Amino acid sequence: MSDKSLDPEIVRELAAILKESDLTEIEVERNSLRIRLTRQIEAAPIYYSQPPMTSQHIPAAPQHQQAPAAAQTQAAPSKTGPAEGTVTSPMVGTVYHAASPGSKPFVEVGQSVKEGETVCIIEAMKTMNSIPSPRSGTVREILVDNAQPVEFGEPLFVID
Amino acid sequence: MSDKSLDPEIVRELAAILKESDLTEIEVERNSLRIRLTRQIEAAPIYYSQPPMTSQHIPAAPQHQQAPAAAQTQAAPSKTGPAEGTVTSPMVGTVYHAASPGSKPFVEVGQSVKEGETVCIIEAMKTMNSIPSPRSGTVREILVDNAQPVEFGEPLFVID
Amino acid sequence: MVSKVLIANRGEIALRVLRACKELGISTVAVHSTADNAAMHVRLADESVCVGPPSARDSYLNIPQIVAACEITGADAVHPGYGFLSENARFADILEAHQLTFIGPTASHIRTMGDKIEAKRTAERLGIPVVPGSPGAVTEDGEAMKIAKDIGFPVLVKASAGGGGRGMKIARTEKELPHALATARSEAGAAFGDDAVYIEKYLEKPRHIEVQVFGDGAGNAIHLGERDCSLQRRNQKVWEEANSPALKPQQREKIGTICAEAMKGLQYRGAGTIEFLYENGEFFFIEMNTRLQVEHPVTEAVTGLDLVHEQIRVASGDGLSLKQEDVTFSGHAIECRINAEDPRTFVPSPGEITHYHAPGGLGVRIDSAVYRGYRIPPFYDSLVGKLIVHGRTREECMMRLKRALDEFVLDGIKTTLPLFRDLVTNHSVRRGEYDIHWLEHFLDGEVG
Amino acid sequence: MVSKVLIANRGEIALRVLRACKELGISTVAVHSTADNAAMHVRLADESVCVGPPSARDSYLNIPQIVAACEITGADAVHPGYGFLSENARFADILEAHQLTFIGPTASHIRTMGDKIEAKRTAERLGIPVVPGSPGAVTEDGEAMKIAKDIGFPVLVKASAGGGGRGMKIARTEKELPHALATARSEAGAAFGDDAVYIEKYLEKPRHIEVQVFGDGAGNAIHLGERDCSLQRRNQKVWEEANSPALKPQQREKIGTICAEAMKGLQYRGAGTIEFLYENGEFFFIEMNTRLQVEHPVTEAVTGLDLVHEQIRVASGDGLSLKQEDVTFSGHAIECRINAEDPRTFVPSPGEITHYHAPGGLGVRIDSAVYRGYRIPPFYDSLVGKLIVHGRTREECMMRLKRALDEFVLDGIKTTLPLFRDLVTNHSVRRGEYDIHWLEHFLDGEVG
Repeated sequence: MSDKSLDPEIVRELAAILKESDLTEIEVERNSLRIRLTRQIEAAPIYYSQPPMTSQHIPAAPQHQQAPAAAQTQAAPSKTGPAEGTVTSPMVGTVYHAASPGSKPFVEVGQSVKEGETVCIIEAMKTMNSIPSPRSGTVREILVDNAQPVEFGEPLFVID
Repeated sequence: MSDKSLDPEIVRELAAILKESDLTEIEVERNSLRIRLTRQIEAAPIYYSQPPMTSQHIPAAPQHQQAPAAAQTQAAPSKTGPAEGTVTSPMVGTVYHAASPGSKPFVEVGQSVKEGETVCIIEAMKTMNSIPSPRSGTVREILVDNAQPVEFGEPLFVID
Repeated sequence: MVSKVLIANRGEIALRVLRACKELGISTVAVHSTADNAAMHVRLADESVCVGPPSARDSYLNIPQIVAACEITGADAVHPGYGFLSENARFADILEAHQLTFIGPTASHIRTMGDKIEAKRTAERLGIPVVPGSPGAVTEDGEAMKIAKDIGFPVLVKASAGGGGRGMKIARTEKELPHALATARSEAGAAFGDDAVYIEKYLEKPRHIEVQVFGDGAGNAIHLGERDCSLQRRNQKVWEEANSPALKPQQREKIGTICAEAMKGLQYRGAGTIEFLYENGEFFFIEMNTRLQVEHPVTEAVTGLDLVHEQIRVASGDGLSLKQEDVTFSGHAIECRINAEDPRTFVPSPGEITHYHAPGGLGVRIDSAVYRGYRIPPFYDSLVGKLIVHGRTREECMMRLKRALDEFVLDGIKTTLPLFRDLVTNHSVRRGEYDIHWLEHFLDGEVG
Repeated sequence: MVSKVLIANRGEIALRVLRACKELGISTVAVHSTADNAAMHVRLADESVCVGPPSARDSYLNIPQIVAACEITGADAVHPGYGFLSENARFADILEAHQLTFIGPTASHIRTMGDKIEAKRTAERLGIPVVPGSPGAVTEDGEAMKIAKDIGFPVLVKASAGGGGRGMKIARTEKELPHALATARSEAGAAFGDDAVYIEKYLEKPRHIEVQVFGDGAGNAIHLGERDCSLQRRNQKVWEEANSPALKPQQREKIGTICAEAMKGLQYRGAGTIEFLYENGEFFFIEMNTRLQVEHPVTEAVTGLDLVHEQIRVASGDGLSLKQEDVTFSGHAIECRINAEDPRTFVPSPGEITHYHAPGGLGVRIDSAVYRGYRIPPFYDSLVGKLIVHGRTREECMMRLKRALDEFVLDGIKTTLPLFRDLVTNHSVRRGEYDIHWLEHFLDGEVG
């Protein structure tokens, strides 16, 4: 910033003030320079046809929305975002935990997996897609049921 | 405040004032420097057909709106509210400072008035209404011109 | 045409009038109390004048202040909206004395229709059907029986001096009449010190149907069809529609023509509404409102007319913009009055609107003066907005209304939106089967 | 009728389609990218499926994901809106292969009209007027002169292989033709390695007028009049109106009938728009859009029809809801496309909407998927909403538009609202006197 000298320290300072003093906005303007800090974004409007819990948290953390596609109005997604090591769905489709009904599941909780090992199958457009583990590790959680529809980005497993 | 060194202490000072005084906004402007702090309550939407300055300040202090009726869009009213000792108009009409054109005004700045003494006339519906001083004191300011239209609650004089 | 209109009202109707003025290129003056400094009509008007403190008596009903506001702004006409000074004949007189145009009927017509007895007499004279009954007090039982048989049972025996339901008895059969007469007389004597009673036809389950009329003040008049306002709570209309689900086109034309002819006879000027109770194919005059109604948008939706434009035209001496044969009715419209009230107890809920998002899209009209951050003052009525929906058929209109209600966001205060969400899916409402008592029964849980 | 529609789009058109579905009692599935989790169409849909990351290629254009979304939700039909996959014949084919209803025309009609040369040939065969010109490349100057005289000067000499204005010369008189031919040939040769040129009628100041058509796919077709979309900037429509200020009713009926007959001949299915340049009373085919247009609401306003309802009817095999003789045109409508752009430089302005309050009242329609607090993502187009205003006359419509624009609050981002506030009071626009070049000249300060 060329306006003589804006010390970034000033912005840091202003941010600290904003935070500690419980303000929502600070704006500083000088010649061609203008600094504006805001804090604590308002929740979005609540729409009647959806439970507020779901829609309210979307704006704050878009990447964390994990409501199952066909059951969006059923349950609120986890509000804290995915845990470390979460494996998300790379596609829309139906998850299968085993190669065929009755056969052994690809993975179970507590099991070790290698990077690239199939952890489940997702069926989309009559095609079975093997989903590989993105890393080697231990399966800590299985977050979807067998035959459950999933959307893009929906958490499937926790593997670390 | 010098241009080069914005002392964060000043902002912190203002923030403290804002908080302890339960205001919603502080704006400081001097030469090319302008500092504005806001807190809590949302500002009302700004309407296109009126200058934001006027309308923004109405919600915060409705009783302080002092824009002349027929010239609401001309100038923003004083933002700080009426001074101590302000005499406001009890009616809508046209203010006259003298009983007839050319005669001596009822009051002039610096003059002493007694409670009940006529300080001006307001014409409404072809009727001349004498406006009495609400208190005894000295006329500090005359806030309206002769023959100026005024609305209800508009400040006319400062008398203390 | 008038050149600067002072709008002597507040809320959505002040905004409604302001919009019409802007569309006609007419300057606007808003008046307001100190409680309404931040109101939408004040923000959007060309000029505004504060006329008094929050109390309506000292501001919106304060005639000298409003006339003075005309003087200082140079307004040459006043639109009174509805309520407040809209049916105040004295106000109309004073404006005339000050060479200001009152956008409404003559003071004399306001007076006539403002007096219940005079209004009914005038309606009858003009050929408008009224509730049949005895011409005056009935003192003799034989005479009473003759009249009752003439008008047909059930009949209502009412204290001439009465009010509030006291001295009021229903006789459903000939047999019940003598007892009803005796009881009503004794109740009337005890309550009012006057035991005179009269007899009127009793309506069991009437609908409220009203006809919109317009006159040019020179003997030309038209009707714009009817509105069905039967969904009421404590005589307050809640939901209005046009056309009425109960009327056939021939009935519309018949009652409409009667009303238009009556207004011609009266040389009525401006907008007016003739209200009826309707039962078994018959109309019975209740009263005439000599002003714009809250529910006028449903008529606008089905006729394509702008009633406020029309009012201003007529007041300016330009006459009506169309003849009866040019009036057509297209589709169906419903208005919901959204109040800042608890949807079950109807306790007012003033306060700040924290979220506001109105529905949009095809066939949806919003008339509201509120916005996000607006604080509804506790001094005035609780109407926060009107949702008006139009569709090609009543079914389409109801479906559109349902989706619009689902989109409506109005948070921070309680509103009657949930009530409308219930009504729009209710079986009786969907079929248009309701009378003026239905909503109260519904709210009491007596009908489903 | 279809029972569950997946809406393969975003923004205002996704909401538009969703509203129509709700009004028909059809369930809705929204698909969206991760950037649109908080979008209005996602919030209001019965179900939603995230189909990919922000990039449109990976989400809204990702056919396998969208088909998979149909599978997991059980949607039986897809509405593509406009843009994205709406004119993708392969998408229509894939849906058909999966027994899913594509709410649009056949893949074959999409293909035909998607190919410029094939489209023009088809239009000509169907009796739609096209720009007169040489049937192919012209090699001989004498032949060129004969053709030019036939079609009338001015003519345009264009490189057959051309594009981007290179190898394009105007000849205003016979005298200028030889030079124009020579120059065009040499430019074409240099630019494209092919000096073949052809001749076409040159239009100086054409208007863009398009005809809305609808077919049932079984040989019945109607037209719904025209829209005038001449106010454009860089071929982007900015302001559209119906009816065109330039057409007389007989012209409307004539070109409309030609288009409807052509669609009957084609056995066209669903909504389509045939775009023309119009000059001196003559129409010249440009292209046909085989989908719903952004500006369809102005047609809805003047015809009273819901075009999306109609699309769904036709796609469900229920045919058109009306015949040509039932179509009537009432009043005038204008649409303003409000973009998140600087009103002068047109630089996109994504960001958070800090205040939003849409205008209301009679004759005003808002189609917008934004709301206060909504953050316009930088990944997609900049349309934030459409303001559609209807009036009984063009003058009334313009006055209403002006007051609606004055009421519109949309803060936090730059929008084109100020441009519309300029246009609505502009003398030329008020008189309807503009061609497709007018707006660019106006923005350059060349016209007032």
